[in-house]
Amino acid sequence: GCSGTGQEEGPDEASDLDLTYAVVTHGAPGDAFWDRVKSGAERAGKDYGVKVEYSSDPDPAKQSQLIDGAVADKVDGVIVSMANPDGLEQSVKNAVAAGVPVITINSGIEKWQEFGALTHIGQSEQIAGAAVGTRLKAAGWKNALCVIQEAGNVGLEERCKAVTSTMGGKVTNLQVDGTDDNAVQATITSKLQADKTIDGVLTLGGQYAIDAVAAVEQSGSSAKVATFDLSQDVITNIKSGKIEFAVDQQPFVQGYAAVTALYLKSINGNDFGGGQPVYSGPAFITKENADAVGEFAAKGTR
Amino acid sequence: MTTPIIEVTDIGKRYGNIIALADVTTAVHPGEVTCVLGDNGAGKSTFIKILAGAHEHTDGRLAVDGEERHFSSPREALALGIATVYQDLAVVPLMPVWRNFFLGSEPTKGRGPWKRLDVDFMKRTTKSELSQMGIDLRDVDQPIGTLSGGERQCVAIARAVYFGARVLILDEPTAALGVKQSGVVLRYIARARDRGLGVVFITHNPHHAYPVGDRFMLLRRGRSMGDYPKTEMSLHELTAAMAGGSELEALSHELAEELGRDSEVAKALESEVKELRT
Amino acid sequence: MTTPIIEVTDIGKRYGNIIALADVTTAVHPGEVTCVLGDNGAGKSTFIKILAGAHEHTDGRLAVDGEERHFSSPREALALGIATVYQDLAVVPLMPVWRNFFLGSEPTKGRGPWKRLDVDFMKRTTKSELSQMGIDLRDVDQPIGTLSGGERQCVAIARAVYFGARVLILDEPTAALGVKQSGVVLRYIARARDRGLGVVFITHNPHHAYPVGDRFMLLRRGRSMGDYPKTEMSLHELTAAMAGGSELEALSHELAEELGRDSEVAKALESEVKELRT
Amino acid sequence: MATATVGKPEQRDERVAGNSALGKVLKRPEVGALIAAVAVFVFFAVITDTFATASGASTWLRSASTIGIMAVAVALLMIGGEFDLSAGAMTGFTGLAVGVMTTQWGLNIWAAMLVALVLALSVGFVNGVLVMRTGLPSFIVTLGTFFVLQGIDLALVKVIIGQVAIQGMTDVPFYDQPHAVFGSNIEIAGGRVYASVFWWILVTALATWVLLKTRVGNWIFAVGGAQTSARQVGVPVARTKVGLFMTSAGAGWLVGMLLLFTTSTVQSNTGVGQEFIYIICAVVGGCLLTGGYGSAVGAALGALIYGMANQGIVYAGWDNNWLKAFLGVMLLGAVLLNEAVRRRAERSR
Amino acid sequence: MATATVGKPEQRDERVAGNSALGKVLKRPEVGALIAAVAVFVFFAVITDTFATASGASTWLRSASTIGIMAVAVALLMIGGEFDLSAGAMTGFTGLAVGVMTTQWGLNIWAAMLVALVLALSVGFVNGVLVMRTGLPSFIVTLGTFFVLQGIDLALVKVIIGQVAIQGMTDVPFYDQPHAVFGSNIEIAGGRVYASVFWWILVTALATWVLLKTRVGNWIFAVGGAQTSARQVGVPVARTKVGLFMTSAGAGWLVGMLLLFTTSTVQSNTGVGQEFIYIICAVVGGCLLTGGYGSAVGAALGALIYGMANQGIVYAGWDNNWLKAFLGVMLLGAVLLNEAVRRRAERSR
Ligand SMILES: Nc1ncnc2c1ncn2[C@@H]1O[C@H](COP(=O)(O)OP(=O)(O)OP(=O)(O)O)[C@@H](O)[C@H]1O
Ligand SMILES: Nc1ncnc2c1ncn2[C@@H]1O[C@H](COP(=O)(O)OP(=O)(O)OP(=O)(O)O)[C@@H](O)[C@H]1O
Ligand SMILES: [Mg+2]
Ligand SMILES: [Mg+2]
Repeated sequence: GCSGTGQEEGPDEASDLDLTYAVVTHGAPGDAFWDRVKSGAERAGKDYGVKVEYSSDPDPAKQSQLIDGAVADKVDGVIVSMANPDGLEQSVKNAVAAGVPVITINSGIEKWQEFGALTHIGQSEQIAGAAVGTRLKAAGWKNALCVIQEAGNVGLEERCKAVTSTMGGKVTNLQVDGTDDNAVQATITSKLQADKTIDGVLTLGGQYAIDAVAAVEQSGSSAKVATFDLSQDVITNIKSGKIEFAVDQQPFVQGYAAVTALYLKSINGNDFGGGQPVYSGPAFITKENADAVGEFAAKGTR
Repeated sequence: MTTPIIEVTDIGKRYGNIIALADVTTAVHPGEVTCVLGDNGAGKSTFIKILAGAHEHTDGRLAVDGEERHFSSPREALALGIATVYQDLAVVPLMPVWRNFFLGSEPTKGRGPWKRLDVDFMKRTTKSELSQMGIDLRDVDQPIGTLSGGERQCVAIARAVYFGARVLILDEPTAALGVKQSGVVLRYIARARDRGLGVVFITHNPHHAYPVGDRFMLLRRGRSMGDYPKTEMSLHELTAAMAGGSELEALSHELAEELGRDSEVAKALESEVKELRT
Repeated sequence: MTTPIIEVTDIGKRYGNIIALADVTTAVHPGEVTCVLGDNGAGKSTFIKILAGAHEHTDGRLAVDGEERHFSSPREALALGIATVYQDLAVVPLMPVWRNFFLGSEPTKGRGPWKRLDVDFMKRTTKSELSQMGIDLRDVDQPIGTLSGGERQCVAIARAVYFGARVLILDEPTAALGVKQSGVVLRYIARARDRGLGVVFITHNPHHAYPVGDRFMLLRRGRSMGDYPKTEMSLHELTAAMAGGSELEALSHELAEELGRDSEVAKALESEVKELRT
Repeated sequence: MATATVGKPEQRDERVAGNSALGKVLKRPEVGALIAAVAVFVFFAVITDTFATASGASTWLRSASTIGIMAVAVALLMIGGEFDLSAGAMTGFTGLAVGVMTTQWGLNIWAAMLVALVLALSVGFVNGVLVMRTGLPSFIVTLGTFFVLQGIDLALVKVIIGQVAIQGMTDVPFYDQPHAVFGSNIEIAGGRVYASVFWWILVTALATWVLLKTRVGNWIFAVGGAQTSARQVGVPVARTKVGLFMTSAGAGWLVGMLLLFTTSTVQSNTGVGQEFIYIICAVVGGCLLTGGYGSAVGAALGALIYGMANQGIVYAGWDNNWLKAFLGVMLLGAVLLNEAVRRRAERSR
Repeated sequence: MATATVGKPEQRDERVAGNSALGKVLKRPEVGALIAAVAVFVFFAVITDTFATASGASTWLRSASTIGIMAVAVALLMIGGEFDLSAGAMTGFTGLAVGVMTTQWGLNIWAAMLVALVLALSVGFVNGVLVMRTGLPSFIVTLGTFFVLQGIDLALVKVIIGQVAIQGMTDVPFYDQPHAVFGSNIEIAGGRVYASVFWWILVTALATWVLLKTRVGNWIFAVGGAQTSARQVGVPVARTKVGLFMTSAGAGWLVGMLLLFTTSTVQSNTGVGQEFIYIICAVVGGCLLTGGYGSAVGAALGALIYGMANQGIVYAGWDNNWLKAFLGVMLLGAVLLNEAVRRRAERSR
């Protein structure tokens, strides 16, 4: 319509639209990675003046219920991570059928199109793992440990599998109890003592990299440490050379960009990505670029 | 004499290294009341628990109708018509009175998938069986744990009498009962005997034991001191045997002084002391 | 007369909508044995649980040494020197006998952080107190749950007698006891009275109640039927009162026929029937 | 005297003050839970828009239903005095078993389900026999089974299918037959009601009937309330308890099928950690942890409260990080209300 | 007759068959656990090279120690007839509290630790008072506390420090003072022994002393074994139980400090899910779930078995996906052995 202020006609102000987006992931509560996705989404919500409701459950049945719930709640868009696409198929399709735009993030790059999502933003476990494997191969790792902090987690299993596929050498999965750092250190130490040929420890969360560094020291092993995800202590350790590198999957981007995509759809009908998936990472943090991201890691957004 | 329903030979029971019962030989005959007498801790309850199938015996043999048995559960004994009132009553405190009454032998009605408890019958029967014993319950739906000690004991007795087909075993059934309720229990015992049941009756009260007992078995420190028919025993001898032991003179004297001569207990002790002197 | 230690006025107890006790007024005097008599379920245990602080009363008032009290736990009553033997004995089955004996009032030795249980003394005392009652335990380290019913009762009694400072409350203490052990308990009661303690004694056995009792309180269906000094009551009247109620003639007759005249129960019932006729 | 009223039962007993029918109803173990459930419902119905709509209800009913079925089975077991920590892993185990047998080995879907049922019942049987034979606490025995099942779910499944989740279930021949029975939904008043909800109601009704109206029910209360006493009066204790373990394993199978055919997938960690939620629901619904007391309806209501609170918090849009804290406060509130109602009932005249 | 032996206690009782001292020792609740622990040790010492070396032992001792401290505290509570499901979350809560107060608010490290202790004890106190006042099962009350603590650990910490784990702890002034007490290690025979191991031994010894040699210990057994009876003979039931809840909260604080100063970090989910491991260790060590029976040494041994099995499986190099299955079989084996020993003891002459 016309406006007396003479401003150009553009997208409606979000506050007039009163938009609400639901983010439903498969992250466990308190998981550092998903915590950053959440931060990204919420930050975008604040920036655009829309409401973002985050919920999560690692169980696909529960996750699909959360999606159904969001659709029942008549939200204006849903962001879903699809670690187990079969489990969410019905719910995602129902949401699309109900006219709710859906964006998939993180995992589910194989199925988003088929289910009718707008786009997929992220970097699947598959891609991230494969990239790390390649890099470890270049670094000369022959016999690595892949430390899984949550038994039976689909995403973590995928990641280790992808690393194995590209690293070439031997990769052994090691289950640890992620809620007890003391036990994590002890278990990694045991493994390093038991198998002296292990030359690298890959952890799947920043927290556990610190444990791995301590374990390497205790066991007297010469194994290297690398990790997924960042934290302030990880940066410190990278700088001091105790950690080779960290893979920043840029989870913040996944959350932020997904909300952005929905926002654009709401206000302007844009199709973010133009029918193609959008990659959010990975970025490798080493001694060289550690300083640049240190500040953000300390804030918990990288 | 009739063939015994239950026969035990050199039976014994150990709990770990504790010998609670050893070398007991006796028999339960139909139409006869066997009283088991003995001091506290003599092994009476242990003995009847073996008969009832609640504990397996560790030594000796047990035969029912001439066939050797090793009861592994009271259910087997019950199936042979042996019903028991345990000293600790064997009730489930949180369950209503009527459910406790029929526990393990619930009457049902309907057939196939509609087979269900005959709740009406159960409640009615419980109420009437108890009021026949002089217990007037407020509500058979009360959890049995909220009944008074005597009321609870009456439920256990009424239940055993109701289900006892061939043998009735009663472990101190009158302990917590009033005078009238005790009378009813004694009458039940006499009636059961007359109907041809074998009865095993444990009590510390010679005035309860003597009138109904046909044979008296004496236990002392886990061993049998013999099996006496009523003809060989007077009430006096019985009382003395129950008080048992030696060194009673002092106690008897003291009691007589402190309580006066009219105390039953003092009298019993006195009579025994006399007997021991002769 | 001496001032009473405990005085209750119109006291009552309800469990939900069940009235277990109502309008009872009486007093416990030092150097006096009050016997509480009544049928099963009359409210005797409820009454003494109020005195012992185990249940709070819902109506009326309770005063100790003239001061009104509302015991919220038995600990308060114990602190005033009121020790109780409960009908269900209040023992912890899994704990050894000696720990049960001293539970709640454990003697210690050493000081400061070295203050510890005087285990030797506890074991010795338990063993000797019990053997004074005629119970010869194999091992005071046995869990009390593995003792026989009478042995367990003796532990509870010995404990109360040991700790009872001013008032001793006994709820059917002789129920599971042998003749000799009963004698010991009666002697304990007489001695406690002579030492100036107030005693409340519940029993269903008139031969136990009459010799030691100074006053008799009768409960019927939760209400007090009055408080009689011994001078106003004969053993016969007492027995009749305990058997209580009406419609007893038939039972008395039956019993006499079935059991013979020598039965104590039959006699008691008979005498009551006679009394009711006159 | 007592005999005075014999033969005149209609006469009013002066030892009873009042005797309102209401008081009697309020004493049932599940009434407190019912009132708590209503309170939770009203709370979320007021503060959110969607909660009380048909589509909102459809969501929380669905999430309550599978938990509810297990809670009822676990409640029976708890009334019988035992625990089953393998109940949660069992739901994943049966689902995975059917998934592996059909997608990998090409077994007929109904046959696969039957095999899975037999497997589940055998595990329940082994649990029960181990508990009764060894005299070990069921907490430990079923913990062992739980760990073993969890290992199988993870390691064996990974060995066979190379990943930790069943995929491609919908392509299995005859998939839609069991799907219709276990996974379909019908529209009622604008909300979808899933098959699992009907199963839940069915299981609850059946369990209530067994508990209150059959001999077995009597035995369950007895073995949980006082095992020695029950044995002494002739209750077949071992058979009752083994049966209960098999019941909870059977319920695990049912829920496994419901999960598999509703979402068309299960994964290795499905159900892990849920075993305590079942116990919690049963306790919220009035079951005693020590056995001998409780009700099936109560457990079902406990699951309803849990499901409503869980989903209601999401509808309310509260910060997800506080989810657990809200849930804790909510559960505590529900149980307190429950308890208050029961106490009031006991004091009522 | 009974009186026959009065005054001659030295005379041999003919009602007792044999009376070996060995039989008496074997009856203690912890002996079975001890034998099971030895069996597990020997098993792994034989099949792996590293397990029985000083450095190997250092590892499993360390992982057993923090679990062991909590298991002992939880065992006391279980003997007293109650559960504390908030015990695990408490370890994270106290660690996070100290971390936040020092790294964010710059509080003196010792002061922060004191504040955290006071907080922990208050939570324990509230747990205890709620349980005693409302008559609710502690399982539910502490579950509520657990959820609330978990929420605080996650949401509040996130709000304050913007992330979910404490960072930069080592830069806090005077860090090395508490680090020396809680986080340091000394080398013994070539293996590092951590401070937590000494704390573990200390706590176990103290708990054993309290249980067996003090009045409070007597009361703990009594309130767990038969609460009504204990009350009737004058045991201060409420005070005893509240004290036990505070003890387990205090132990949570201790373990929180050990974790914080050994690993120099704690995260939001630290300790979540561990509460059941503590209970499991206590039960493996011979505690009854129904209360009234158990020992502190047993619980410590239970933790040792758990720790050894957990690390031993890693040393053995078995497929890690089977970890849980192995653990289950191992635990079951240990408990079965434990039970067999106890039965043998009871039958022994
Ligand atoms: N917790 C309770 N809830 C409901 N009713 C109760 C409770 N405790 C006792 N009663 C009822 O109160 C009445 C009095 O019980 P009490 O134990 O005082 O009787 P008593 O005189 O000691 O009987 P007995 O001689 O059999 O021991 C009984 O009818 C009993 O059913
Ligand atoms: N489970 C058990 N473990 C160890 N000892 C036991 C066990 N059960 C009973 N005893 C012991 O066996 C002996 C006999 O007990 P029993 O109960 O048979 O005695 P009783 O003759 O019935 O005595 P009362 O007249 O007191 O009931 C007692 O000394 C008791 O301590
Ligand atoms: Mg006995
Ligand atoms: Mg009584």
